[in-house]
This record gives sequence, structure tokens and C-alpha cells, in this order.
Amino acid sequence: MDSFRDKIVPVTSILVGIVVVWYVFAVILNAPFQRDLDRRANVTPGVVEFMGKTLAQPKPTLPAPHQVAVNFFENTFLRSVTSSRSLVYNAWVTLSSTLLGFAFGTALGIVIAVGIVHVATLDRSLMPWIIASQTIPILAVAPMIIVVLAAIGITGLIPKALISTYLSFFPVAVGMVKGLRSPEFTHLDLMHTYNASRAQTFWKLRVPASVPFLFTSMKVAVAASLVGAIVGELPTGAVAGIGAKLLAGAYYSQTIDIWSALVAGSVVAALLVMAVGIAGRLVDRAMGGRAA
Amino acid sequence: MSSVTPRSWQGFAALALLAVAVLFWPIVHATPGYGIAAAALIFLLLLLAIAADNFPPAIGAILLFIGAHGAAWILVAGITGNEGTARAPFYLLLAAAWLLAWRCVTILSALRPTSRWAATALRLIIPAIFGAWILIIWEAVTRGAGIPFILLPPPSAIGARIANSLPILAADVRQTIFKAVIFGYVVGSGAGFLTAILADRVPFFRRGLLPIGNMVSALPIIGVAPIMVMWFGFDWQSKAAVVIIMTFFPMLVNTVAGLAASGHMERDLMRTYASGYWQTLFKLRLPAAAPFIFNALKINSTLALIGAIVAEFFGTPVVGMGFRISTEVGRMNIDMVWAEIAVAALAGSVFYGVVALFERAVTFWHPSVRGG
Amino acid sequence: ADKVTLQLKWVTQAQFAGYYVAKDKGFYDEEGLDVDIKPGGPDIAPEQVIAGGGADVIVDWMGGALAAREKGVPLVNIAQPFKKAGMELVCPKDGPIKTEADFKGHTLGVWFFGNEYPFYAWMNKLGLKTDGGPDGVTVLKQSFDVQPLIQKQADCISVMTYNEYWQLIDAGYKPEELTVFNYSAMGNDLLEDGLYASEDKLKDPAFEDKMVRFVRASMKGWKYAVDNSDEAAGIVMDNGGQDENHQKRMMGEVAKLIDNADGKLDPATYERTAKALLDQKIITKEPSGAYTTAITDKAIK
Amino acid sequence: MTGASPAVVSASKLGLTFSTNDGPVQALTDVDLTIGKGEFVSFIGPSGCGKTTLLRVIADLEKPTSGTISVNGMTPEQAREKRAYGYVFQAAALFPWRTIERNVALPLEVIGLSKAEQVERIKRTLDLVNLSGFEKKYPWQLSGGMQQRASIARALAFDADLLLMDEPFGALDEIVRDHLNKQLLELWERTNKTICFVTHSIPEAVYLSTRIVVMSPRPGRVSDVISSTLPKERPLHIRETPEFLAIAARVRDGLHAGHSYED
Amino acid sequence: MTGASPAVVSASKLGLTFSTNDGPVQALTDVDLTIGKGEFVSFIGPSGCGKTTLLRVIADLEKPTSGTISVNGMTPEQAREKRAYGYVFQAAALFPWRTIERNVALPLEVIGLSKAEQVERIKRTLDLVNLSGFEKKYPWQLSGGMQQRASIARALAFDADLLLMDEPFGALDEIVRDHLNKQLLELWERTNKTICFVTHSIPEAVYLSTRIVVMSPRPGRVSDVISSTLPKERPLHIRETPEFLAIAARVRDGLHAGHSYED
Ligand SMILES: Nc1ncnc2c1ncn2[C@@H]1O[C@H](COP(=O)(O)OP(=O)(O)OP(=O)(O)O)[C@@H](O)[C@H]1O
Ligand SMILES: Nc1ncnc2c1ncn2[C@@H]1O[C@H](COP(=O)(O)OP(=O)(O)OP(=O)(O)O)[C@@H](O)[C@H]1O
Ligand SMILES: Cc1ncc(C[n+]2csc(CCO)c2C)c(N)n1
Ligand SMILES: [Mg+2]
Ligand SMILES: [Mg+2]
Repeated sequence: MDSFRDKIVPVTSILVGIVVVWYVFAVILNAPFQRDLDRRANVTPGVVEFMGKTLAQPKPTLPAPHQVAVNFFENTFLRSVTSSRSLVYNAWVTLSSTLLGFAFGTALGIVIAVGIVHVATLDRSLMPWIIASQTIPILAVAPMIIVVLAAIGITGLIPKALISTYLSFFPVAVGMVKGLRSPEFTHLDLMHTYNASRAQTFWKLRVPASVPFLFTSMKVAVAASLVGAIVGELPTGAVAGIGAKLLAGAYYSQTIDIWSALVAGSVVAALLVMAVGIAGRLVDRAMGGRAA
Repeated sequence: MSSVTPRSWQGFAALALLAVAVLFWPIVHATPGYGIAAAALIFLLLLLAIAADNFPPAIGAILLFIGAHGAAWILVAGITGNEGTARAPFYLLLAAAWLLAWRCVTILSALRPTSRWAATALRLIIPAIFGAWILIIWEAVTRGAGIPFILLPPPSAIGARIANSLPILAADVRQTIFKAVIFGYVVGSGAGFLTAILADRVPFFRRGLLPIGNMVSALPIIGVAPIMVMWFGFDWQSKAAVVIIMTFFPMLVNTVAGLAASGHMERDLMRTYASGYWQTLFKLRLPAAAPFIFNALKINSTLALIGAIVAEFFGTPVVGMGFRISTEVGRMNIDMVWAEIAVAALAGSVFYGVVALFERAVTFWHPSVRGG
Repeated sequence: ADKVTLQLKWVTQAQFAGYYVAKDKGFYDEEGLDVDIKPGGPDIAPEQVIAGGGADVIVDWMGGALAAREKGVPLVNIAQPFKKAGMELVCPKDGPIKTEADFKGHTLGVWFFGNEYPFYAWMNKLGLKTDGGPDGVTVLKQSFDVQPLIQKQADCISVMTYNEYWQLIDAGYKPEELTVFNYSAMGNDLLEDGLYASEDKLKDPAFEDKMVRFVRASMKGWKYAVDNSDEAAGIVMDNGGQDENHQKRMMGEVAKLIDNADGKLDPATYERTAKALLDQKIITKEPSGAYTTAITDKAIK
Repeated sequence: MTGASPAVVSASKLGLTFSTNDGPVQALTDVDLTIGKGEFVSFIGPSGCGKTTLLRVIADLEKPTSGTISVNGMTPEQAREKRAYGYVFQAAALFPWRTIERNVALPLEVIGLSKAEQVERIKRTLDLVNLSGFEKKYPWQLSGGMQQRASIARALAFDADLLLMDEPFGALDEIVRDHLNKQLLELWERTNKTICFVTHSIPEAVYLSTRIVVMSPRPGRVSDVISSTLPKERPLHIRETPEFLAIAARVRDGLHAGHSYED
Repeated sequence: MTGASPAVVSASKLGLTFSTNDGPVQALTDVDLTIGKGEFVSFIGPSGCGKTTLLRVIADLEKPTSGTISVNGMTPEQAREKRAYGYVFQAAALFPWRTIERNVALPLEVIGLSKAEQVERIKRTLDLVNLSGFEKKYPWQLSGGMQQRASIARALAFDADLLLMDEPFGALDEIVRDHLNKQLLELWERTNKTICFVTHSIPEAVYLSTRIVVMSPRPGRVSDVISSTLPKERPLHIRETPEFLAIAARVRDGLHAGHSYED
């Protein structure tokens, strides 16, 4: 595997590339509005001055990277982490429901996959409805779920985590059904000759054989959990969390705030996905995995 | 009643529920409530079902089916006019019918029909019964407990709404699915796939692109959707862009994992042919990656739908499934909201089913398809 | 103290200053109430929250409340703090639309989620189709920001006098560069921000009494907020509002809608609203018992 | 020997037809066979004649499409459930995520042996197949022959009364093979196990077996059953005796009869 | 024969050490070897002695950790890129998503043969290994020996000048094996290919080879190189001649020397 140091150069150069493209687009996308402004104010700035202005709008269509960076820096490092405006605080709020939802979702996904693989009735009857469940747009039902849960006294972290769960169990279920069914026939036959119980075949064969599928699915699931947690923050009045920041930003057209919340979300996502990746690699190594 | 001897735990439980139901009589605390004939018929049907368990599987299953569903039908039909007044026996009888339907499904699942035709029929019937019971329980509980219409309408109302709104639903499907979803799904999955190949081909990109690809993974729709509306306008293009972003990551991750899935000996074999990168890719690594790639395609088939619908909550023309959902919530037409959801679920299932069929055809060799 | 849960229609902002002020200044305490204010958001339907038992009283627009009433959630208007509506349609003067006659063939941004009725009523009156054809207007479902105008995706957009209008000003438009069609001024307005509670619960005298005290304290809060607009904006900020300057301005504009802060519903406006909703088939039959003046009568003695 | 002892495997009119994308394949037809307790039966026959399939039917890994078969007087399924047999597959079928010792431990874990007993059996069987020192290696770190020996060790550790071995020594050199042949004979004599043994080596078959079943292909049939007249005690040099060579010749004839080559 | 023809494989002081979780494993040490054009060299040695590893080094599938090796006068990598050799793996390594004929077609597709040429070669090599009639089957529908034959057909279809064969006939019965031995010899004579052949069968090695390399294990070394004095023309019954048996005996001795068994 590539060491961290091997990655630094490529990651930074690609990031630099992205930033450059970003600046170009910032100028292009912000230009029309700036032209309008200038026209109404009856000024005709030079090209450089004009570009400078497009990169310094208070509510730009596409904020310039440095605007986002400054905002991100202020809200991350210059505020006490308990302040409701701190990105660290908001990221933490989101992260906590993400993790809880991810844990629920992974567990639920695995349970469903186990059921489908082992119980013919479930295999035939459950899958179509799970698929159907996933096509229900969460943002449409999230408020209803939260209303109903609030009515029976469940508030706070759990409702948000449940929306995360709802989004994250599916990738795990799909992946694990495949993974648990992926052992080779000779291996299944071998367990058969030992008259191994289903549980033994499961633990000793199906589970290890499913590991590549599990971790791949979990990467997708953890990302889905984060999306779910953010979505789940809206109908709770969006008081705290990355979703709340996004909403507040959107509501007041504070694009810079939106983008720095997006960056925060992406960083959290990348960290989560990498954490799952590292866990996967550790497990792979413990299983005698062979370098590709 | 003494002649009825259950054979399965579901049968026993159902019998016990019947007994308890008698203790807590009547079914609703409203007059007139259920007529004596209706109540007797419910009991008769349920007892018939319990007894049918002892018959040969095929006949038993048919009688169980008739008994459980007939009883449920009468029970639910009887609540009309008495909404919100159900008492314990209502739910107990419903539970008994459900247990017997479960028993029926268990028997059906165990059947190994010889003819292809019967096997296909069974494959359809079993999930249908399961789904029917979701709807029956939903109908019975919303009406029995009198749950406010604007919180959760009963499926019958949703069905009626669907039947009355076909042109609107069709227009919405056209806008959301045939424009945004399909385009976004193809481009997003394609982009994830190509990025994975690119990362695989060029080590520089592998190191640099994947960590950044991870960051795209969780760009929350609600954050991205308004931006996409800003960039691509309020019509379907911005929704397609959201779908692209949503479907990109699952495909990226799965393709990367899949490309690592081919065996060492097979790769060595291709090396001995001095097979070029692309030949090895197409002849060995992609076929070996297919199970992973199809996983992504399946997950994306539902994600794309969610993405497009949710993206329409932001700025849209006045047509589309997401538009309709958010608008009708505001108008308290929750039945229309659920009608759209039902259509989405149906479309999503068909979409998923098509992908799954392709998967079976393409990865026929994989143990999971051969029946591991 | 008696517990009351209030569900707002939107996020915390000066639009709801009266309630936050009443809570902050202890007006609710004085009435022996312990009020929990729940902020709303773009996907919270207060009607659903109250139907699910999540709130005792909600801030809602009459269109939504009457529609819910017809769907079996018996909402009753118990007070109407906002006497006038704040919704308007604005178009930049440098755009194609100067008067109502110019609409044909252009794109207009409209808020949905139950806020679209006044617009459709108006178009109806103008005899314009809204299906996007050449002899009608193209309707764009507008998100909760003013971007469609800035992006030139729409020729006119919906704003609230107290909120989005000022975002346009912040974005560099001068008031004289904007053409404003104010629904209230045109007589097309529907009643906004009223307080609604469940008819069933109101039958309980104890609950009714609680509502009387709640409305009394709330209106006291509104009066205070109108009189001390900057302080009120500060209180909103303390409760999670964003952008202090903006809240101050909003408070100023909201004050203009509040009028004399007695919270009494004007039956004539109610009749007009109900008729407009009926005309548009938002509701199918004449509502009855959808409002009561009993609460405000008792509250404002 | 056959007649007196109780039948461990008894097949009559056994047939198995695979259906494939490309028409049915008759892998076995009309196989009649009785194997008594304590017998050592070798199966020999051209590639693709159904040896593996027959073993798999005995092991309840494949259901016959016609005829009947019983194992220990029960159906193969019941016998399998009673853990009546150990099976060495033609391919090693080691779990790649387990080290060699953990692979050998697999059946022992399944039947729930104590840790101490497991350790003891793993050591003993790995010693037997000469893999001591490789306990902690993963399968892909072993040569082909070593993997095959690991899989033999795994089956021996399972220690069932009936051993089904599908070309266990195919990938082994002569010397290791001789060594393991001797070990297997010793084990068989000591424990009175019944062994069904597929091989391609005529000398091996003759050296080991009490009976040799010669099969012929398409459709797979039993073409000859040869009872060995060799004594139970068999030093390696017995392979040069005329008696041995006579049996070997008969097996070779039987094999040739089933083949279609003109040479 | 060795001296005159140009060296196809030439190794000197070749060594390869695997590092594993559990310490280094010396698979090859100090291997000196030259194989001339047109030679048929067999490698024989106890299981795990490094035969496969040596073949893999020649094929550029493994990099030596010491010493040097050249193939056709180039590095193994260059030779591989020039498609200098065909390789038959110890396991069949067929692609499960391809039918047998498509598996054989694989290398032909890679080198870009015309369809007609592909069809012709597939037919010829499948005939050669006696798999006609199984073209449309998938690998899992074939017996172990049939899979191995399919993989041999695949390598033969590739038709390189150097053939590296790792126990190609391990899972085959005597008769098929004899048949394929003869076919292989014929092919070799006709085409003047160079063949490196790993086997566990001493007679097979003696019958086929111009030279036999005997290896001994841990660490893998070349312990003896025996040049065959048999004529190039070899009928099957040459295996009973005293000359043949003498060479076989010498190979056997070499093998025994490398083994640690007391018997
Ligand atoms: N799963 C299967 N599907 C279809 N045909 C099969 C299947 N398994 C085996 N066969 C066919 O059955 C026949 C017998 O196969 P089997 O594996 O029993 O042969 P074998 O005697 O063990 O051969 P070998 O010595 O090569 O291992 C072969 O023709 C093979 O093609
Ligand atoms: N990838 C690997 N990692 C670590 N050790 C290995 C690896 N491959 C082979 N070995 C070790 O190298 C030695 C030689 O293995 P090799 O496969 O060359 O033997 P072989 O002579 O082909 O044996 P066989 O006849 O059993 O196939 C063995 O001890 C084996 O454990
Ligand atoms: C999704 C959605 N979009 C717009 C509005 C319109 N609206 C009604 S009150 C209010 C706050 C005042 O600025 C706004 C914006 C809404 N209710 N829901
Ligand atoms: Mg076989
Ligand atoms: Mg080897």
C-alpha cells in the first residue's frame, strides 16, 4: 500500500489543480452579477480590478477558494469548539448521529443479508420491499418520521441517527448478500462434509469470504450515513450540525458559509471513508492478505 | 373448535390470539360495530386456515391463503364508519390472520414446483403476499387507530389517488425519471467507473484521486442541490447533476475493490501472454470485478431516484416527482405525496430488477449467482 | 407551570420575535406558562406536527390550516398577530417586466409548499395561463433564496417584505431598481402567520384558558418587540437567529404587519381568504368554525 | 473380506446426469457397488469418467438422478450428518485467510474439540505429511504439493471411519508419495478405517487396495472390479513381486478397454 | 546438444528468498543452469523444493533476489514482453466466465490472431488433448483432469518457442498421460521448441527429456543434472530398455539424496 508520504505529492498537486480550476470558474460564474452591479453603479473597472471584484463578493455565486478557506479557518480554529458557530462543534454534532446511524445501519444491513441468505422465505419476499423502501425519498418522509417519533417521545440524536440508518443499511445489505454468497463451491462442499451447522459455515466461511464486499459496502454506507445525518438535521429545526449550517447559509444566500460547511462535510466524509478503508486493510492483513 | 389442531407455531399462536380476542370482545367501541355474521365469518375463516395447515402443502397453502386474507378483508372492511374506534380484538384478529399468512408463505417457500411456470408464479406470489400484508397492516392500523389523514393516509386512499392522477403522475415520471434519473445514473456511474480505471491505470492518480474521490462521497444533496440549480438552471439538468454526484462514489469504490478481486494466478497468466494493460483489464479484471460493479449499479439505481427527487425540493419547473411531493405536503394532500412515493418505489424496483437481470446474465459464473 | 409547545413555520428569525421576546422577558412565566418554542424549516409542516401531537399551538398560514382542517385535522385560528401579508413579487426594473401587462411569456419564481395560492389567484384574475405556454407565464418553483433573480433564471421572484427583499438589497439592488407587486396592496393577500390550535383540545376549558394566557403573553411580547425593535432582534439572535443586521431590519418590517398587536382576526379578511381558497379549489367546501375570537376576546380585555 | 463385513457403501443402479447449458451429461450410469467395513477401495479410470462424481454422491455432495445408495446403512445425507466420513478434495480447497495450522484446525473446531486436543492432532497430522515448520504460513505461501499435503492433513485430523480421497497424492513426488502411501496403509491397518481412494497411478492403486474399481467413461460405468490377493502387510518392495505385477496388468487392461486411443 | 545451440535460459548464482510474516523462506539458492535451444529439460525434486519458483523466475513472474538470469539473451522481462514462452500452471487457472474454447482462445485474442486462425488452433489443440465435444462447457462443468488438459491446450495454442510446463500431466491417468507424452514429444521434434517441464514422475522425466535437473529442497538447489543418452526418436516401449532404467535409477538416487526420510 502506498504510504502516507507517497500520497502527499499527488494529492497536493491534484488539489492545486482543483483550486486553479475553481478560481477560473469563480471568475466566470461571478462575472455576470458583477457586471450588473458595475453597470448599475455606472463604473467600468479594468480587467484585473474586475476579476478582483468577482473574487471578493460577499454572496458570490461561486465563492473563491480563499474566501472559503478564510471562512473555514475562522469557523474552525478561531471559535471555541462549544460555540454554535464553530464548524468543529457542528461537525461533531453531525458526526455523532452519523456514527450512531452507521453502526445501526451496518448492523441492520448485515442482519438483513444474513436473513436473506439463510431463510428462503425472506430471500423471496423481503428483497423487493427493501428495494422499494430505498426509493422512498427520505427528505419527503424524514419530517413525518421525526414528527411521529417526537409524538412517542423520541427526540434528539436518535431520530437523526435513524435517518442515517435508513440510508446506510441498504448498501450493506446488497453487498453482504453478494459477499455471503461468494464462497467457492469447494469450500462450501468442504463445510458440508463436516456437517457444519449453518452458524459454523457462516462464521468460518461466509463471513471471511464476504470481507472484501463488506468493507466496500461499508465505505458507501458511511458516506450515506453522513448524508442521512445531514438530511435528518433539517426537520429537527436545524439547530446544530453541518446540515443546519447549510440550511442557514442557503436561506440567507450566504454562499461562503455553504461552501465552508460543504468542505467540512467533505473532510468528515473523507476521514470516515479512510477510516473504514484502514479498518478494512487491517482486517485484510489479519487474514493473511496478499499484496496485489 | 376442538377438531382444529394447529401444526405450526403460527397456528398455535393464531389460535391463542383468537381465544384472547373473545375475552376482550367487542371489536370496536362504537355501535353498531361489527355484525354477528361478519364476526362469525372472521372466526370461521381463521379456524379454517388453522385447520388447513394439516392438509397437503399445495391445498393447505391455498386454504391458508383464503382464510387469512378473507378474514383480514372482512375485518378491515368492517371498520368503515368506525374509524379510530378499534379495540384490542381488532388487532388480535389481525395478528392472527397475519401469522397464518406467514405460515402460508412458509409453506409456499418450501414448495419445489417442477414446472417452470409454477416456479415463476411462486417467485411472484411470495413477495406479493409479503407486500400485501404491509399494506393490510398499514390500512388496518391507520383506520383502526384513526391516525390523522395528513400524517399517514391509508393505502386505499393512496390507491384511489393514484387511479385519479395518472396523467400528472406520468408527467412527473417523465420529467424526473426519464430525464434526470437515467441521464444522471448513466453519467454518474460511468464517471465513477472511468475514474476508478484512471486511478488504476495511472499510479499518480491512484494516490491523488482516490482520497479526493472520497471527499465527493458525502457531498450532501441538500448542500449540493442549490448549487447545481445555480450552475445548471432549474430544469432537469441540475437534478441530473445531483444524481451524478450521488452515484459517482459507490461506483468508484466498488470498481476499485472489484479491480483488486481477480486472482493472482490469473493475473500471472495474462502476464505470461505479455498482455497489455487494457487487454488484461477487459479480459480478466473487469469480468472478475463485475460482481462489485453490479453492486454499485444496484445501489445507484435507488440512490439516483432519491437524488433526483430530493433535488427537486429546491428549484424546479412545476412538474416532477420531487416538486409534487414538496408541493402537496404544503397543501396537506398527503395521499398525493404517497402516490408519488408509491410510483417512485415501483419505478425503483423495476429499475433495480432490470439491473439484477443483467447481473444474472453477465456474472452467471459467480458462485452467488450459481447458488452458493 | 403549564407546558405549552409552539411550533413555528420557519427557522428562528425576527418573523417570530414576539414569541421569543415573551419567553425571554418572562411574559410567559407571568402567565404561569412554560413555553417550548420549536423552530421550523423548509420541510416542516406545522400542521403535521400538531396532528402528531408534537405541538399545542402552531404558527401557520391560513391556506395550510384550512386545507388541513378539511383533511381531518380540526385547526382553529385562535389569534392573528399578522394583520397584513408580507409576500410580494419583485422584478428588476432593467428586466422585461414593468407592469402586470408584461408578464406574458416570462418566467416567475413562486414559493410552493402552500404559499402559491395568492399567486395563482392573481394570475387567474389577470387571465394568464401558468402552463409555460407562449400566452401564459412559466412558473419556477423557487427555493428559499433569491438566487433565481441574481442568476437571471427568473424575471421576477417571490420575496417577503421583511426578509428576501432585503437580501436583494444586500446583493446590490437599490429599492428604486425594483418593481414591487405587493399582494396586500393588490388585495390578493391571504392571511399569514396566525396561531392555530386543535378544536378538540379547545373544548377543554383548562386548555382554552392556557391558550388565553398564551395569546395574552405572546401579544405582550409582540408589543414589546414592536416598541423595542433592536432589542427584540438581539433576543432573536440569542435564540439562534443569523445575521444581526438582517434581523434588525426584519423586525422593523415585521412591525409594519403587526399593526396594533391585539391579535384579533378580522372576520372580513378571513372571509376573503376563505373565498380565495375555495375559488382555487384548495378547499372544497366553505369552512365553518375555523376561527374563534373567544380567545383573543378573553386575552385582550 | 467384502462379503463378511457390514456394507459401508452400497450402491445399486446408481446414475447421475448433469444438465448443462449444452445438453445433459451422463456422468454415472448403472453403478452397482458394495464396499465393506475396513476395505481399501481404489477407483481408477480415465479423466472425466465420473470418479469424482461417484465420491461426491457417496459424500452427499451430489444427488443421484437414478438408483439408490446407502452409506453405513443410511442415506448419504444421514451419514454426512453423523460425520461418517472425511473427504480429501481433488483441489486443496484451503481457506486463504487461515494459516496452515488453522486450516487443519477447521474441522476440529466444527466438531468442537478442546483446544488441547486440537493442538495435538494438528501437530500429529502435520508431522505425518511433513509440513512441520509451515504451521504459520498461509496457503499461497506453499508450493502446490505442500498445499495438497495440508489438505490431506486436514482430512486425517478429522478422523472419520470412512475416508474419501480424491487423488490425494497427485501433485507429490515419488518419494513423498511412497512415504505417504506407507503412512496411509499403516493408519488403515491400525484403525480399520474404510477408504475410498481415487488415483491415476496403477501401482499406487494396486499397492494400497483390497479392491480396485476400474471405471470407463461416457457414460461413467464400473467396467471391472479387481480384488487384490496381496497380503495386508505390504512392504514397499512388494511392488516388484509377480503377483503385484499381474494385478497391475489386469488393471491396465481394464483401463485400456475404456479408452478410445488407437495406440 | 547443450553446448552447441544458443542458450535459451541461462542462470548463474540465482537465488530467491521470500519474506513472509514468519521470517524469510529461501526458495532458491545458487542455481546455475544453461538450457540450449531445442532442449527438453525436466525438473524433478521433492515437493516444495523450488521447481515452480524457478519456472516463475524464468517467466518473469518472480524477481530473483540474487544472481542473474537471461532468457533468449535478454532479461526475463524483455523475453516475456516478446512473448517468448508459453506457460502451463500447476493449477488450471481457467476463467470461469469463458467456455473451454473461449479459454483456449484467450491467448490468441491477446496476440491478435484472426478469427479463422483462432478457430483452427482451438480445434487442433482441443483435439490434441482429447477435449473435442467439450468446447461449449464452462470450467466448473469439467472434471479435474479435463480442466488441466484445457489449460495445456491453451498453452499449446499460444505456440511460443519456449514452453514452461509445471506438472501439466499431474492429474491425468496413465493412458491419457502416455498419449500426451507422445504428442508432446512429436510436437517438440517437429517444431524444435525448447521445453522446461516440471514433473514428479521419474519415468516421465526420463522418457521426455534431453536433460533432467534434479533439485533438492530447503534451500532449493540443483543437486544433479543428468543428460539423457536416449535417442531423439522414442517409442513408448523404450521405457523398458536397460538404458532407460539406468537413467531412471540415477534420477531416483538424486532424488533420495535430497530427501530427509529415513526409509
Ligand atoms: N457440475 C457439473 N456440471 C456438468 N457436468 C459435470 C459437472 N461435474 C462433472 N461433470 C461432468 O461429469 C463427468 C465426470 O466428471 P468427474 O469429475 O466425476 O470425472 P473424474 O473421473 O473425477 O475425472 P478426473 O480424473 O479428470 O478428475 C465429466 O464429463 C464432467 O464433464
Ligand atoms: N509467495 C510465496 N511466499 C512465500 N513462500 C513461498 C511463496 N511461494 C513459494 N514459497 C515457498 O518456496 C518454496 C518453493 O516453492 P515452490 O512452489 O517453488 O515448490 P515446488 O518445487 O514447485 O513444489 P511442488 O512440487 O509441491 O509444487 C516452498 O517452501 C514454498 O513454501
Ligand atoms: C419551502 C418553502 N419555501 C418558501 C417558503 C416561503 N416562506 C413562507 S414564510 C417564509 C419565511 C419568511 O421569510 C418563507 C420564506 C416556505 N414556507 N417554504
Ligand atoms: Mg476427478
Ligand atoms: Mg510447484
